Amino acid sequence: MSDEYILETRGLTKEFKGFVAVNNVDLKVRRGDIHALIGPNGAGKTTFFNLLTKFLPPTRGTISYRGVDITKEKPAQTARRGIVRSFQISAVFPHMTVLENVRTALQRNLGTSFHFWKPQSSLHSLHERARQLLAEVGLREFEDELTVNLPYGRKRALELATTLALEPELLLLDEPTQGMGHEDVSRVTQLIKKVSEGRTVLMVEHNMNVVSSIADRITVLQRGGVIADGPYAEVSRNPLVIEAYMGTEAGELQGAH
Amino acid sequence: QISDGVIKIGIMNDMSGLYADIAGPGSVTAARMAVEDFGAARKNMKVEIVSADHQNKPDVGSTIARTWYDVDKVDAIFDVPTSSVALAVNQITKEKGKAFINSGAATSDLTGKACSPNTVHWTYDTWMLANGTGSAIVKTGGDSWFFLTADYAFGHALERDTEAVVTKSGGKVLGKVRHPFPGQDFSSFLLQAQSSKAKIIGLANAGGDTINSIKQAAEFGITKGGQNLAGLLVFITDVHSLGLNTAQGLIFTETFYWDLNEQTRAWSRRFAAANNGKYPTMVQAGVYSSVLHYLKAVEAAKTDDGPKVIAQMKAMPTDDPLFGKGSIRADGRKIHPAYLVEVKKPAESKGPYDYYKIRATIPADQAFRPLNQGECPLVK
Amino acid sequence: MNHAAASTAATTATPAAGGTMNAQRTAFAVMAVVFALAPLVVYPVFMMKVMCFALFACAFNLLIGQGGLLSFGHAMFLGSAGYISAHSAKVWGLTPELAILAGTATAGVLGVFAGLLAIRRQGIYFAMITLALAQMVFFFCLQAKFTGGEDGIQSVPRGRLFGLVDLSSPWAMYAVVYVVFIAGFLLIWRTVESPFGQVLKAIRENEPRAISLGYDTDRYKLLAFVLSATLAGLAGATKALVFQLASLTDVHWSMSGEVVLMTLLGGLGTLFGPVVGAAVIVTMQNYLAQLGAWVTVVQGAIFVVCVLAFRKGIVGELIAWRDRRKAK
Amino acid sequence: MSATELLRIENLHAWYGESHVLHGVDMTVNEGEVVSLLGRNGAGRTTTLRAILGLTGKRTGTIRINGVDAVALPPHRIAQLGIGYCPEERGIFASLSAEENLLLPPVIGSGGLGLAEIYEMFPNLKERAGSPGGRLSGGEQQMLAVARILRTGARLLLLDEISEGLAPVIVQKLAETIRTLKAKGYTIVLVEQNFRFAAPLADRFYVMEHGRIVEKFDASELPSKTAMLNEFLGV
Amino acid sequence: MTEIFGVPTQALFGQLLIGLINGSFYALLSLGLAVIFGLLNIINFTHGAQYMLGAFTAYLLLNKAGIGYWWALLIAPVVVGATGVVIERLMLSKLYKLDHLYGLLLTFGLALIIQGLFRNEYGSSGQPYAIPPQLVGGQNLGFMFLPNYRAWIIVASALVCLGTWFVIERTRLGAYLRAATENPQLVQAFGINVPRMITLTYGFGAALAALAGVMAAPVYQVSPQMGADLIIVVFAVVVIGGMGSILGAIVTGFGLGIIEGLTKVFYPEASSTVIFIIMAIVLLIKPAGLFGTQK
Ligand SMILES: Nc1ncnc2c1ncn2[C@@H]1O[C@H](COP(=O)(O)OP(=O)(O)OP(=O)(O)O)[C@@H](O)[C@H]1O
Ligand SMILES: Nc1ncnc2c1ncn2[C@@H]1O[C@H](COP(=O)(O)OP(=O)(O)OP(=O)(O)O)[C@@H](O)[C@H]1O
Ligand SMILES: [Mg+2]
Ligand SMILES: [Mg+2]
Repeated sequence: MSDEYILETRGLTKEFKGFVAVNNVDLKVRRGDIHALIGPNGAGKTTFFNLLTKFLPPTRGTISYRGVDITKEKPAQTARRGIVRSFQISAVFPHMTVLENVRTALQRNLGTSFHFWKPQSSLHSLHERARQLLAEVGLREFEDELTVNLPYGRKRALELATTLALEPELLLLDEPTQGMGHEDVSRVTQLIKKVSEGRTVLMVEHNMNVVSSIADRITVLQRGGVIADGPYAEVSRNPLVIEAYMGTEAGELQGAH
Repeated sequence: QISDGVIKIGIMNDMSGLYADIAGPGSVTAARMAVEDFGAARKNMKVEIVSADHQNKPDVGSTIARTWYDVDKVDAIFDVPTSSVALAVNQITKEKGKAFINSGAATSDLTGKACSPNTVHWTYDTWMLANGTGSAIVKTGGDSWFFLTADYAFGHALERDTEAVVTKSGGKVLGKVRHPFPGQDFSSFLLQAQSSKAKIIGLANAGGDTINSIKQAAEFGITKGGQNLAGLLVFITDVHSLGLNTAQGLIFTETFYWDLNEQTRAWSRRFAAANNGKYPTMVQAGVYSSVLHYLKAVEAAKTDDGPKVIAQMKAMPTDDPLFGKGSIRADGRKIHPAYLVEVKKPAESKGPYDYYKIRATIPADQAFRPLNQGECPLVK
Repeated sequence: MNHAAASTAATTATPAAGGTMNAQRTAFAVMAVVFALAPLVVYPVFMMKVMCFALFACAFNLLIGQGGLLSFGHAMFLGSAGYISAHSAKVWGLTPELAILAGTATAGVLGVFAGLLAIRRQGIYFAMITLALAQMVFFFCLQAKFTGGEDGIQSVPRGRLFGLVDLSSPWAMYAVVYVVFIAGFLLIWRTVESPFGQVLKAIRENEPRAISLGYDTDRYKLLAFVLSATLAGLAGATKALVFQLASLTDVHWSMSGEVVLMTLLGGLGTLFGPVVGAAVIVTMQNYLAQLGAWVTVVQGAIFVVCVLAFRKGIVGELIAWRDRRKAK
Repeated sequence: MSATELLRIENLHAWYGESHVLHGVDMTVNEGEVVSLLGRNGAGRTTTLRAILGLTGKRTGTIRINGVDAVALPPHRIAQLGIGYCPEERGIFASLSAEENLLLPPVIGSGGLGLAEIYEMFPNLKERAGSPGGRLSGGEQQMLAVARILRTGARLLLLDEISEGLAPVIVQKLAETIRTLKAKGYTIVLVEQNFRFAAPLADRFYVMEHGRIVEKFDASELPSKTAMLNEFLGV
Repeated sequence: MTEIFGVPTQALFGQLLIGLINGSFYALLSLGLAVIFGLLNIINFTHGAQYMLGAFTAYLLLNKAGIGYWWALLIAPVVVGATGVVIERLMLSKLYKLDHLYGLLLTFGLALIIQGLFRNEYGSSGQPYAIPPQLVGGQNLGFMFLPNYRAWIIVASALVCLGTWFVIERTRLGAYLRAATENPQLVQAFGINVPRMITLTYGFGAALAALAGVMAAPVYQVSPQMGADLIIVVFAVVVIGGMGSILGAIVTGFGLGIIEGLTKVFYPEASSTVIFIIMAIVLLIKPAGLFGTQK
C-alpha cells in the first residue's frame, strides 16, 4: 500500500479564520505518476501545496509520505526527505552563475555547508554532476552566465535543474508553465515528462493542453474539496468538472490556452 | 635646562561635550592669561600652549597624551575633566616621566589609590565636595537626607562619601534611589524623595542630570514644599543655564567664585572679556593658577623634567590671586579653602553671574581628605 | 528588502569575490608589508589602533557583505570583549594571550544570544534590534561593578606573552597586534570563499528558495553572526591591551555607528574596504581632534556624501574603475 | 481613418536602466476599439504599456493621448488623462482588504461601473471582500486587478496578460466582460500571451518582436496571417 | 494606608501618572517614526535631532523674537517639517530605488551633522525654557501634586496620536498612504501624486518630532543631545509595537512609559534597560512585534 502510493493525505483541512480553504482532502499520489491538480481559482490548490511542503500548518488531518507521518515536520526537513516544490514565481539565485545555482543545491549532501574554514575548491568535485543536470534541462552552454540575464523560460528550466539536484522522489510544481510563451510551454512540458522518469510529479496547472498531454491522473478541487479524481479522459467528461472549471463552450475548452 | 628650549603645555579637555562649558576653550584662555601674567616673555622663557579635545573618551585622551609626549614633545598636561580620561592620562604621564596637573576631574583617586609623583590634583575632588556640602549643611540644620544618585561609579562614590560625612556629623539618611545615567525624567525619583520627608535631597549626580533634577524638583513644587536640594557637583554654568528662578535655594560647594574679593573680580572681568562674556568656572580658574604655579616651579627648578618640577611645585607654597595662599601635599593634593554657597533668589541678584550667597567657608585644612586616609602609596 | 541589500552588497562584492583572485593576493601582500613596515615611519600606537579598528570593521563587514545584515550594535562585542580581557589581565592576572582569548570568547557567547534574537528579522529591523541590544549591554557595562562605570578599567598590564615576551615594549606589542590582525583577516577572507560562504550568499539572494532546498537558513545566519561577533571581540580584546584600558566608549552606540562609517567609506562588501575605511577614519579622528564637535559634523558629512554620491566606497570605486578599464 | 484617435505612439524608445528594451514602437489606437498586442516572452509588450504610463526608466519618442503629449508628464498626470492599467504582476495591495483594493483607484472620469455591477461580474470577490489582498488566490487577485480599474471611469484600458493563471471558466467570463466593455464604448489595449483568448475579441492586432512592431493587421485578415503568427508565436 | 510591595498605593498612582506622561513622549516620537517608516520604509535616525530642533526652535523664538510657547507649538513643527521636506526632496528621494538601509545611514549622518552643529553653537549644557504662564502651578490630586503642564502633555499627545491614527487607518488618504507603502509606482499609475505624498509624509513625521520637542522644552533641558539617546529607546518602542504599525506605536508608547515608571519604583536599577528587555522577550515570542505583521 504505502509503496504503491508515495504520498497520502487524510482529511487534510486548512481554515483561515472561519474560511475553509482546503476541506478535508483525501489524496493519494501513486508512485511514478504525473498527477495533476486542477480547479477553479481559489479552489485551494496553492494552499494545499503549502500544506504538503509545510509552508502552512494544517488545521486538521495528516500527511504521510512513504507511510511515514510527516504532518509535524519543518519545511527544511521535508525537503531533505525528498519532497521538493517549485514556486508559482521562478525561484533562482539571480547574482550567481547558472552552475553555482545548481551547485548550491548539490552542496547540501556534501555536509560541509557549515565549514567556513574550507576553501571553495572543495566544491569543485560537484561540478561534474551539476553539468549533467544542466545538460538534462538544456542549459549546459549557459553554465557561466549570471542568472539574472537569463530569459524567463530558461530561468524556469534552471529552477527545475536545481530542484532535480536534490534527488527528489516527489516533485511539487505549482503552475510550471505560467507566464510562458508557447515554445517555452512545450519545452517545459517535455522537460517535466522527461524528468518524471523514476520520479513522482504532483503539479498544479491551468493549461489544459499541458495537463491532457502528460498527466496520468487528475484531481479536481473546488471550494477546497475534491469533486473528481481519475484519468484525464474520464475527468474532462465529468459534468461537475465542466461546469465548475472548464466551462461550457466546448470549443474554447481546449482553447483555454 | 629646558628640554629642547621650550616649555610646551598641553591643555586637554572636552571642547564640545558635556564639560565644554566648565572647561573647554575657557581653560585655554585661562592658561594663556597665566603665561602672560607669569611674564614668560620678560623672563625670556619660551612657553607654548597646545590644546586638544578628548571628547570624554579615555582612548582618545590617551592617544592624544601619548602622541603629545612622544611626538610633539609636550612637557605637561593640564585640566583634563572626566575622571576616566584623567586616570588614563595620569598613568601615561607616570610612564613617560612627564607632569600632569589636573583641574577638571572629580575623582579623588587621583590623590588616592592612583596617586603619582608626576601628578597634582588642583581644584576640587569628590571627597571635598561630599565633605564640604555634607558636613556644612548638617551643621546649618539640614540633618535628614535622601539621595538621588546617578547609577554609576561616580554617582556611587559621591553618595558613599557624602553619606559617611552626614552620619558622622550627626545627620541621618532616610533613603536613597539610583536613577539611570544619563537620565531624562527624574520626576518619579523626586516623588520618592518627597514622600521620604527628608529635609535635604542630595543630588549625587552631575551635569545634565543635576540640572534636570533641579528643574523638575521646582516643577513638582518640592522646593516650595520646604525640602532643600543639595547639589554635590554643580558649577556656576549650571546655575547660569537653570536661571535663578529655578535654581534658587540650591546649596553646593565650590572652591572658587568670581565675586570673592577684588582680585578675583578683577581677574574674572579680564577673563570674561577674553571669553565672550562668560565668567570663569572654578575649573578654569584652577587651570590659570595651576599653570602659573607650574611655571614658577619650572623657573625655580630650572628644568621641565616632570618629576622634578612636580617635586618643586610641592616644595614651594602656592600663591595666586584666585585661590590665595595654599600648598600641595605629598599625595599631589592642592590645598585651599572651599565655600558652601546658596543660590540667590532672583530678587537678591544684582545682575548676570551675581548668583551665590556664601553660606560657609571651609578652611583649607578641613576642606580636603586627610592625607592618611587616601591610601596613596606615596605617603607612608 | 534584505534581498535588495544583498544585491547592492553583491554587486560590489562580485568583482572582488569572482574572477580576479591574484589581484586580491597582491593587494593582500601589499597590505601585509605596509602594516609590517609602517611603525618605522608612523607612530606605532596609532598604527595599532588602525589595525584593531580595521579588524573590527572587517568583522562587521563579514555580516553585511555575506549575510546582507547590517548590524547597528557591533560595539557591544568590541566593548564587552575589551572589558573582559582588561579585567582578566588586571584582576585575575591572566597572561595576555589568555586575556585576549577570554575577551574573544565572551564576545562569541554574547553573539550567540544577540544573534538568536536579531536574525529573526532582516534589513532595518535587524539594524534596530542589534542597536537596542547593544544599548542594553551599554547600560549593563555602565552599572556593573567590575567595569568601573565611566572610569573604565584603567592601567591594564600588558603582561608577558606566554609568560615570556614582555609586551610593555611597543615593538613586541605591535608584533602581537599585527599577527592577530593578519590572522583575523585571513580567516574572514577564507570564510567568504568557503562552502559556508556560498550558502550564505544563496540565502542572501533568495531565502525562501534556500529553505526549499533544505537549508535551515536561520542556523547559517546565526553562525555568520557569531563569527562576526567573535572577530569583533578579538579586535576589542586586543585593543584593550594596546591602550591598557577598557571604557564605555567602546560599548557606546556611537562606536557602532563609527564601524558602519568605516565600512561604508571603504566599500561595503569588499574585502579590503573596511581596512581602508578604518585607516581613514582613525587618521581623521587623530588629526581633527582639535576640532571638537566638528569631528562629528565631518563624520556625518562623510556618511551623507557616501550614501548619496559614493555608495561603492573607496575600494568599491577602485574595483569599478578597474573593471571599466578592463571593459575597454 | 475616420474614427477619432485616442492613443498615438511614434518611434517610442524605452530603457530599464542600461538595457534598451523598446526600439521605436509605432502604433495607434482609436476610440472604442480593442487592440491586441501579441508577441513572445520578452518581446517588449509589458514594457510598451509601462512606457505609455511612464513607469519605465528613460523613454523617448511621442505618446499622444487625446492629443495631449504624455512623454513629458509624470505617471499620475498621464493616468488622469483617462487610463486604467492592469499590470502583469497584478499589483494587489496585500495590506488592504479586497474591497479597499477595489475602491482604491480614484475616479478619474464618468461612466465607471458600480460596485454592485462589479460584484455580480466576479462573485468570488464579493465572497472575499473582507480578507486582505495578499491572502487572495492567484486567480482572485487577477480578477481583482481587472475589476479595480473598471470603477474609475477610465476610458482607455491597458490590460496585461489578464487571462494568465485563470481557470477556463473564468477566462470565458473575462472574454464576456471585455465584450461588454467594448459595447459600453471602452477602448482597450490587450497584451496577450494567449492568442486564442485575444483572437475573437480584438479588432486589430499588433505583433511585437525585440522591442519593435513587426506586423499589424485587422481581425478580417486573421485567417491569412496564421502562417506568420505560427512563426512568431508558435501558435 | 494600604501598600503594594511596600509601596503605598497613593505613591503608586503618582508613579503610574508619571509613567503615562513619559509614555506620551514615547508615543509621539514613535508615532512619527512609524508614519515615516510606513511610507518611506526608512528608519528616520534624524528623528532625535528633529525633536531637538523643535525644542531649540521654541527656545530661539522666545529669546530672539520674544515669541512664546503657544505660537512655538505651531511654528516649530511647521519650520522643522519644512526642513524635513527639503531633506526629503534633496536627499532621501534619491535613495528610494536602493536598499532601505541607505536611508538609515543617510539620516544617521544627518543626525550627527545637526547635533554637531548645535553643539558648536550652544555647547552641551542645556538652555532653560520656562513653562508657559498659563500652565504653571498644578493640582494637588491628594496622592500627588500634578503640575498643570504635565497634565497638558498627556492630553495634547493623546489627541495628536488619535488624530493621526484616524487619518491613516480610516480615511481615503490613509488608504492611499498604505497602498503606496507597498507599491508606490502602481498607486501613481492610478493617478495619485505619490512623490508629493511621500514628501509631505516625511515633513509630517518630522513635524511630529518637533512638536514633541516643543512640549519637552519646558520639562527637560533644551540641549543638542536631548534627542540622541532618547531616540534609541523610541526605536525599541517601535520594534515592540511592530514596525510601521500606527496603533502599535501609540499603544506601546504609552504602555512602556507606564512600565518604565513602575520599574523606577520597584527596581530603579533596571529602569534604563527594562524597555530593551521587554523588546527581547517580545521578539522571542512575536518576531513581528505586538501589532506588526511579518512581511
Ligand atoms: N493566508 C490566507 N488567509 C485567508 N485566506 C486565504 C489565505 N490563503 C488563501 N486563502 C483563501 O483560500 C482560498 C484558496 O487559495 P489558493 O491560493 O489555494 O487558491 P488556488 O487554488 O491556488 O487558486 P489559483 O489557481 O487562483 O492560484 C482562496 O479563496 C484564498 O482567498
Ligand atoms: N525591470 C526590468 N529591468 C530590466 N530589464 C527588464 C525589466 N523588465 C523587463 N525587462 C526586459 O525587457 C524585455 C521586455 O520585457 P517585457 O516584460 O516587456 O516583455 P513582454 O513582451 O511583456 O514578455 P512577457 O511579459 O511575456 O515576459 C525583456 O528582455 C526583459 O528581460
Ligand atoms: Mg494558486
Ligand atoms: Mg509582459
